[in-house]
Amino acid sequence: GKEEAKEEKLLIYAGLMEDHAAMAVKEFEKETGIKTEFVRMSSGETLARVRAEKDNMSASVWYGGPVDAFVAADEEGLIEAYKSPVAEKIPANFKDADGTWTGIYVGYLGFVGNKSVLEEIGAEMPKSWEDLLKPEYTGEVVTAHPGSSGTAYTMLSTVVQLMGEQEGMEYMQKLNKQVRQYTKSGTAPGRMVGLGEAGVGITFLHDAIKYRKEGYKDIIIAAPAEGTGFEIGAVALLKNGPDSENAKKFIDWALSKKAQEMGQTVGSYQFLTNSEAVPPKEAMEIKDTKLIDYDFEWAGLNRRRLIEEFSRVSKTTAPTK
Amino acid sequence: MEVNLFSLKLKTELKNMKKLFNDPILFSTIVFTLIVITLFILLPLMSILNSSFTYNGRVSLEHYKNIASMRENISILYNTLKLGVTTATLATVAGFFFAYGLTYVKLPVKRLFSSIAILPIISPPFVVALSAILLFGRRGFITRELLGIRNFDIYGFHGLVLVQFLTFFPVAYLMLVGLLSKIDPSVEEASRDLGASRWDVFRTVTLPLMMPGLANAFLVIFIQSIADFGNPMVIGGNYTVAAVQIYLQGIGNYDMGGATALSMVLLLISISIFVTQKYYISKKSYVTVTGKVAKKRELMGDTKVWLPIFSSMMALTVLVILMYILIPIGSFIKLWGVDYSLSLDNYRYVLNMGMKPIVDTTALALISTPITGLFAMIIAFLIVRKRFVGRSFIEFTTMMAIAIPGTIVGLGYVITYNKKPLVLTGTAIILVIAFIMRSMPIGIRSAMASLQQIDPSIEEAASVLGANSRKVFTSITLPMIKPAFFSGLIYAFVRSMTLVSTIIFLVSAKYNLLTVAIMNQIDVGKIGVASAYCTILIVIVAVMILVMKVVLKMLGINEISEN
Amino acid sequence: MNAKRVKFENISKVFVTDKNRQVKAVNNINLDIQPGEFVCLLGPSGCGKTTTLRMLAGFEVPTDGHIFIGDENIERLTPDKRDTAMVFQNYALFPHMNVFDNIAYGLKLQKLPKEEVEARVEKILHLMKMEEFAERVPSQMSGGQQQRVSLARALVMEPGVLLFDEPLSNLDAKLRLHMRDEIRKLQQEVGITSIYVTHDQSEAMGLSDKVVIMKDGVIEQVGSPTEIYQKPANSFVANFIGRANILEAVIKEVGEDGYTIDVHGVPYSVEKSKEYQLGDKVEIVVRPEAIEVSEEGNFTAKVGKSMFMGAHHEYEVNFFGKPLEISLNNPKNKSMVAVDESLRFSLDAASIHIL
Amino acid sequence: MNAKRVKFENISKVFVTDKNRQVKAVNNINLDIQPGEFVCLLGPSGCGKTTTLRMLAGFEVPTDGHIFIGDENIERLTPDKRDTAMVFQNYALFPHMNVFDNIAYGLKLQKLPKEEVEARVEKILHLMKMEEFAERVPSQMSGGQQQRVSLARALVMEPGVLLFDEPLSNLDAKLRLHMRDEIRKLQQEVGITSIYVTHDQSEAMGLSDKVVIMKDGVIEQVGSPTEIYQKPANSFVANFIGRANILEAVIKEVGEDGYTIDVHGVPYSVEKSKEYQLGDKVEIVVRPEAIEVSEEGNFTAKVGKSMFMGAHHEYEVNFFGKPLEISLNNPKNKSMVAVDESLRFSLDAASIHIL
Ligand SMILES: Nc1ncnc2c1ncn2[C@@H]1O[C@H](COP(=O)(O)OP(=O)(O)OP(=O)(O)O)[C@@H](O)[C@H]1O
Ligand SMILES: Nc1ncnc2c1ncn2[C@@H]1O[C@H](COP(=O)(O)OP(=O)(O)OP(=O)(O)O)[C@@H](O)[C@H]1O
Ligand SMILES: [Fe+3]
Ligand SMILES: [Mg+2]
Ligand SMILES: [Mg+2]
Repeated sequence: GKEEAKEEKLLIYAGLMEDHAAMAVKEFEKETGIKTEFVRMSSGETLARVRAEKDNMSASVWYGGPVDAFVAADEEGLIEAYKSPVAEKIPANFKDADGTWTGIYVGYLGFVGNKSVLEEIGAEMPKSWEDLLKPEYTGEVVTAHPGSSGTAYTMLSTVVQLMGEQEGMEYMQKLNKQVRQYTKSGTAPGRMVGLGEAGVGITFLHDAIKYRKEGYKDIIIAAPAEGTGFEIGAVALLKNGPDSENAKKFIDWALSKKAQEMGQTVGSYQFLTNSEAVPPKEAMEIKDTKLIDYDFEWAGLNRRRLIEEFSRVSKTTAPTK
Repeated sequence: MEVNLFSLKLKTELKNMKKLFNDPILFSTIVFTLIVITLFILLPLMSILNSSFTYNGRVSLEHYKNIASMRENISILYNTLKLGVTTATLATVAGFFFAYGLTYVKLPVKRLFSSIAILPIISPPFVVALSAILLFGRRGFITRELLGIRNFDIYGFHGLVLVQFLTFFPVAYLMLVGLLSKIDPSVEEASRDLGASRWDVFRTVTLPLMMPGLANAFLVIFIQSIADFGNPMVIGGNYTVAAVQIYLQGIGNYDMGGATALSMVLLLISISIFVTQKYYISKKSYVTVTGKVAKKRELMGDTKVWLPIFSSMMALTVLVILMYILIPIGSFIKLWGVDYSLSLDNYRYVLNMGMKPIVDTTALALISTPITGLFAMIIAFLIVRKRFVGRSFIEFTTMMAIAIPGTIVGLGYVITYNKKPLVLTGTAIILVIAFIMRSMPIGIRSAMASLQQIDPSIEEAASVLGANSRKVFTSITLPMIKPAFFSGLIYAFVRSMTLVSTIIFLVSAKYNLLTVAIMNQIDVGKIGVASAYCTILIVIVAVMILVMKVVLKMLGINEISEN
Repeated sequence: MNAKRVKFENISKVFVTDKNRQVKAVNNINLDIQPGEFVCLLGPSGCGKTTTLRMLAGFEVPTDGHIFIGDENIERLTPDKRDTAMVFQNYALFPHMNVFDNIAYGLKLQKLPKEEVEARVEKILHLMKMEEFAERVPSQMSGGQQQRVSLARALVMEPGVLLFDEPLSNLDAKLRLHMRDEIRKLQQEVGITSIYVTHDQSEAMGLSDKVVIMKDGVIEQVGSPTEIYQKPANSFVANFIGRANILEAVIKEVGEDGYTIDVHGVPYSVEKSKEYQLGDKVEIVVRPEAIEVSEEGNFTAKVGKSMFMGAHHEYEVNFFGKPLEISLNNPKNKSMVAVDESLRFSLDAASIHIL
Repeated sequence: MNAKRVKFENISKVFVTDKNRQVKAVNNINLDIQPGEFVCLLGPSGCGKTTTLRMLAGFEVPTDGHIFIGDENIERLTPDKRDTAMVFQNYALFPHMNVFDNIAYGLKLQKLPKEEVEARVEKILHLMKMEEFAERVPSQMSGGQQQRVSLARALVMEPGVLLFDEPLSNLDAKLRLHMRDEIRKLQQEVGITSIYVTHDQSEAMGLSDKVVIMKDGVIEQVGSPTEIYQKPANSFVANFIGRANILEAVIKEVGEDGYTIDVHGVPYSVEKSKEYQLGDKVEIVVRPEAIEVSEEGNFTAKVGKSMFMGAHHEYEVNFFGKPLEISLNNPKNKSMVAVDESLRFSLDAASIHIL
C-alpha cells in the first residue's frame, strides 16, 4: 500500500566497473535503507542516454567515469551543481569549484608490458614516452584510438600538453609507426598485452594492475619518466532526476573515506581523492609517478580539434592493408 | 481496344481495397501491423533522422557537412561496402552449399551438419571474434602452437571477414534450406529427362529457382554485416567500418548528431541494395509447390557427388566446432592464454554474481520469441499474399529496422519513448519491443521467400472450404512454411538472448541482460567468466530449440516433406 | 435444400501480364443459373472457364460487373463467406495433410461433431473408391488418386454452390463414368447448384441441365445439351460440340414451319430456325453420324480416310472438293469401304440444322 | 530414324509408405515394344502407369527386373543419358522460364545453333497453337495452355523414346483431336518409339499400334486396338475398353471354326476363340452398339434409363434381371422409347465374342 509507495529509492548510472558499482550500491543500501539500483554504462553511453532523457530523467546520480564527459554534460545543462559537505576533504584540483562534479578517484596513464613477449623480442620495458619510439617496439605497441576512447584521448592530450602542440603531434606521427593496432576501448590494450597479442600498451595503470590481478601474470607496468596525465573519476547529480535528496545522500557517501577505500576489494586500484582515504596497496608501486599539471578544461575544449589533427597525422582509419 | 492501363490498375487497386474492408480479421490485422510498425520502427527512425538534421536546436545540415569533411569517412564507407559484399557473398554461398548438401545429397551425419549450421547463431557474435583471436591471434592456439607462426595478424579485414562469415552463414543456411527442400522435384526430373546432367540441373534449374532466395539471403546478411558493430569492434583492428565509426562518433566523441548523420548514410546504402533486390525479385515468380503434389526427391548417392560435398562441409564443420568448443572449454579454464589449469572458478563467479541476468534475459526472450515468430509470419503472409495500400510500406520499413546499427536504434527508442504520450523507457515492454523489432525482419524475409514458392491455390482451397483469413494462416500457410517459421523462432530467440547494442540504452536496473554482462566481463579481461556465461547461454538456447520442436509438434504444426 | 441461384451480370476480367500486356480473360458475360441446376462450362483451352469459376469463388475480383449468389451481391464477401466449394484444376491439395485430413478440413472448420465428420468423410471416401487411402499423404499417390481427393474434399461440404474445374480429367473412362454418376446423384440428393468445367463433351451432355459454350472470354451459346447439339448457334458451337460438317445450301422453298433447301442438287425439307428468303445461301450443319451409308444414297464420294474406332467407323470423303466426315455405327457387321474407293450415302433430312 | 526398341523384363516396383506399408505399384511386367511403335498404356487410376514410365525415364529404380532401350540394359544410366523425353502428368514446367525457354531448354543443352533452336521451337509452338504465348511465364497461363507447353517441350526433342503421361487430359475435345493428330504425325515422321498413358480410350484407339491394359500393377492384355476391343481377354478388359454387356450363354453346337450358342433361348453362330465343350456355360461380350433396336428383334425388355448423348442415344434395359446397355446411333431420325416402356432388339451375331 501507501507505505511501499513512499519507499526510499534511488537509480544510478554507473561508469565504474560492474563489480565495483554492485558492491557500492549494496553497501549504500545497507547503510541507509534506501533501495538503490544501478545501470552500468560507459561514459559515452551515459552521456548519450542522459541527453536523450533530458526531459524525463530516470536516474539521479552519475557515478564514476572521466571528468570530461561530466563537463560535456554540464555544458548541455544536464547536471545540477551540488557541493557536498564531504567534499571539504577533497583537494581542489580533484573537484569542480562550482560543485558540478566531484572526484572520487584518480587514475594514472602509463605503460603496460608483457614480460615474456618482451623477452622474446629482446626488448626492455619502456620507461618513457621517448622510449616508445625505439625501433624494437615497432609494431609492438597497442593503444586505443583517441577518437573512441577517453583513455586514449587523455594520452593524446597529455602528450600535447607535455610537448606542445606541434611537437606533440609529430610525436604521435612517429608513434603511429610503432603501433600494431589502435583498439576501440581504452581497456583493450591491457587485455591484449596480457594475452601476448602485443608487447606494450598504453593504458591506465590501474586497469593494468587489475588485469594482472585477474591472472595475466606476465603483465608489467611502468610510468613514463617525462611525466604523465591522469583521469579523475567523478560523481555528479543529474538535473531533474527523481529522488534528489537520496541522490545527495549517495554522493556524500561516495566521497567518504570508507566508500572510497572499498573499491580495492573488488579490483579498483585507482588512487583516491579523499585525503583521509588510504590508497590500495596495489597502487603503491606507482605512487611516485610524475604527474603533469593536466588541464581538464583545455582538454575538453580542444578535443575535437586534437582528434581531427591526430586522425590526419596518423591516417589510422585509411585502409592500411 | 485496350483500356487505359493506369485506370485499369487504379480500378483493380480500388477493388482490392473494397475486398479488404470486407474481411474484418484481415483488415484489423493490417491496421494493427501498420500501427505497430509506425510506432516502433518508423517513429524511432524519424527521431534519428530528425536529430541528424538538428544542430544546436535548429534545422541544419551541419552534421552532414561535418561528416563529409572528415576525409576518413570516405574510406570508411568503402571499407563498409567491401566488408558487406565480401561477407554476404561468402556466407550466402556457404549457407547455400550447406543447405544443398543437406537436402539433395545422401550424407552421413546429417544431424551433425544441421546442428553445426545453426550453432554460430546461438552465441553472441563477439564471442566468435574472441575465439578467433584465441585461435588465430598472435598467441593463437592454431597459428602459434600448431603452425608455429609468430607474427600472424588476425586483426583487420580478413579476421573480420572470417568472423562475420561464421556468424552469418547460418542465417543464409536457415533461409535457404526451407526453400531448397520445397523445390518440386519433378521440375528437376524434367530437366534431367531433357538431357541435363546433374550440373546442368543445378545451373539451369535449381540455382535460378533459388535466385530470389539467394538474393534475399545476400540482402539480409549484407545489411546485418554493415550494421554489425560487435565484431569489427573486437577484431577489426585498424579496419574501421561505418557501424564502428558511428559508435565512436556518438559514444566515444559524444557527437550524437554526427553519428545519426552517418547512420542515415548507412541506411541509404542498405536502402539502395534493398531496392535493387526488390526490383530484381519482383520481376520473377517461382511457384514450385503446386497443388498437384509431387513425389519426394531422390537423394544423390554417387561418390562423385557426395564425397567432395561431404568433405567441404566437414571442413567447415571442423572450423565451426573449433571456434565453439573453445567456449565451453574456456569456461573451465582459469585464464585462457595464460593459465590453462582447469577450474570451476568461473562458474562459481557466475553463481556469485547471481543468476539474475540469465533469468531476466531468458524470460524476456521467451516472451518476445513467439510474438516475433508469429508476427513475422503474419507480416510475410500479408506482404506476399494480400494486395492492400501500405503493403510496400510494411515491407520496406520492416527491412529498414535492421539496416541501422543497434546503438542508434536504441537511442531512437529512448528519444521517442521517453516523452509523453508513450513513456516506455525503463519498462520490460520496451525491451521486448526492441527484441521483436530487431529480430523480426529476418523472419519476415525468410517466410516471404518460402511463401513465394507456394501456389496460392492451396490457400484458396482452404478459404473456399470456409476457412477465414486467420484459419487459412494457421492451418495451411504456417504449416507449409514451417521450416521458415521454425528457423524464425530460433533466430528470434537467439537474437533476443544476444542482442547488445540496441539494448544498452534501454536496460534499466530492473532487468540485467546476459550479453551486457558478457561484454562487461570481456572488457575487464574475465574471459573465462564470459565463456561460462556463453556456455550457459548455449545450453539454454539448445534446450529451447528442443522445447520449441516439441511444442510445435503438439500444436499440430507437423513436419512436412522436410527430410 | 439450400441450393442457390447464381447470376453473373456483365462480368469482365482483365489480367495484366508482366510485360504490361492486357489479357481479357472474361469479356462481359451474363449468365443466370437456377437453384439446383447443373451447368457445364465448355470451351477451348484458355477461353476463361477457370477465371469465371475463380471470380465466383472469390479469388479473383472482376474488373467489371456484379455476381449474385441467391439475391446477394457477393462482391463484399470473402471466399470463406460464400457458400461455395471448389474442385481445383490443379487439385490444390494440402501437402501437409493426409487424405482424411484433407477431406475433413472443411467439416472440421464447421465444428461438426467428430463422429459426423468421420462418417461423412468415410462415406465420400467410399464413393470415390478411396477407402484404403485415408492415411496416405498426397505425395504418395498417383495423379488420379490425388484428383479424387480434391473432388471428395469439395463434395463432402455439400455447399449451396459447387464449382468443378475439370474434376475428372485424370481419371480413366470407367471411373469417370462412375464419378460422374455419383456427382450427379449427390448433387440432386442434396440440391446443389453446380457449375462444372469440362473439356469432355459427353460429360457435359450426360451431366448437365444447361451447357454454356465459351470462346475467348465470351459466351457463344447457352442451352440444354440437345439444343446445343442439335441447334448450334453458329459454326463454332457446331464444330466444338461433337463433330460437324458445315455444308452450303440454298433456300428453294419457304414453307409454314420449314424450308426446302438444295444441297448440291439434292432437295431436303428442314425445320425453320431463323428467317431466310427464297434463294438465300445458307450454311447447314450435318453431323457425321447423321449421314447414312447405303447403296441407295444420293451422293457418291471418294474415301480419303478410313478409321476403325471401336464403337464406330469413321470415313472422311471428298464432298465437292471439301472433306466430309461420316461416322458409321457398329461397323462390325458392315463391310468396309477402303481408302480411294467410292462410298454412297445420303444426308438425314431430320438432322439438318440451318445456322 | 533413331527409334529405339524398349523392353521390360520382369519389372516390379514396390513403394514403402510412411507407415511402412508396402505398395506394389508394378508387379512383374514384361513388355516388348518395337522401334517406332506407338504403345498406349491404359488402366484404372493407380494401376501403375506413371510408375512404369518413371522407371523407363530413370526417375524410379525398379525393385526387380531389367529394362532395355535398344540392346542396352539401362539400369546404370542416369535419366539424362537415356534417350527419352517425358510429358509429365503434373506438367513440371520450369517456373522461372517463359514458354519459349521452357521448350528450348533441351535443345539448348544439346548446344544446337541458335537458329535451329528457334526454328524448332517455333515450329512446335505453331503445332501447339501457342505462338502468341512464347513470352508468357507458366503462372500466367491456363491449365490447358500449360499442358501444351509441357507437351511441346518433350516433342521438340525428337528423342528415341517419347513418354507421354496423360498429355492431353486438360484439353478440350477439338484441341485434343488436333494434338493427337500432330503427335501421331510427328512421331511417324521422325520415327519415335512412343509410350503413351491415357485414360481416354478413343485416344488409345485412334493413336496406337498397340494397347497395353494394366490393372493393379499387372498387364492384363497386350494387343492392337481392334483386338483389344473385339477380343478382350477377360471381362475386366472388356469392361474397361468401351462399354460391354457380359451375358451368359451355353454352347449348343461345336463347329469347325465356330460355335452355336444359346443366349436366353436365342441361338447365335459365333467365332471360335477358346476351346469349349458342348454344354459349357460361357460368358459373352456384347457391345451396347452391337445391339440392334428394331421391331423384329428377338428380345423385348423394359427400358430403365434413356439418355440422349448427341451422336447416340443410350438405353439401359432390364435383360433377364440384369441391366443391359444399348446404344443407338444417330437417334434423331428414330422415335425414342420412354422409360418403363418396352424395347425390342436383337444381338448382332458377328459382334459377339466369347470370353
Ligand atoms: N511414393 C509412393 N509411395 C507409396 N505409394 C505410391 C507412391 N507413388 C505411387 N504410389 C502408389 O502406386 C500405385 C501406382 O501409382 P502410379 O502413379 O503409377 O499410378 P497411375 O497408373 O499413374 O495412376 P493415375 O492414372 O491415377 O495417374 C498407386 O496406387 C499409388 O498410390
Ligand atoms: N494471372 C494471369 N495473368 C495473365 N493472363 C492470365 C492469367 N491467368 C489466366 N490468364 C489468361 O486468361 C485466359 C483465360 O484463362 P483461364 O484459366 O480462365 O482459361 P480456361 O478456360 O480455364 O482454360 P483451360 O481449359 O486451358 O484451363 C487465358 O488466355 C490465360 O492465358
Ligand atoms: Fe576508464
Ligand atoms: Mg482452366
Ligand atoms: Mg499417373
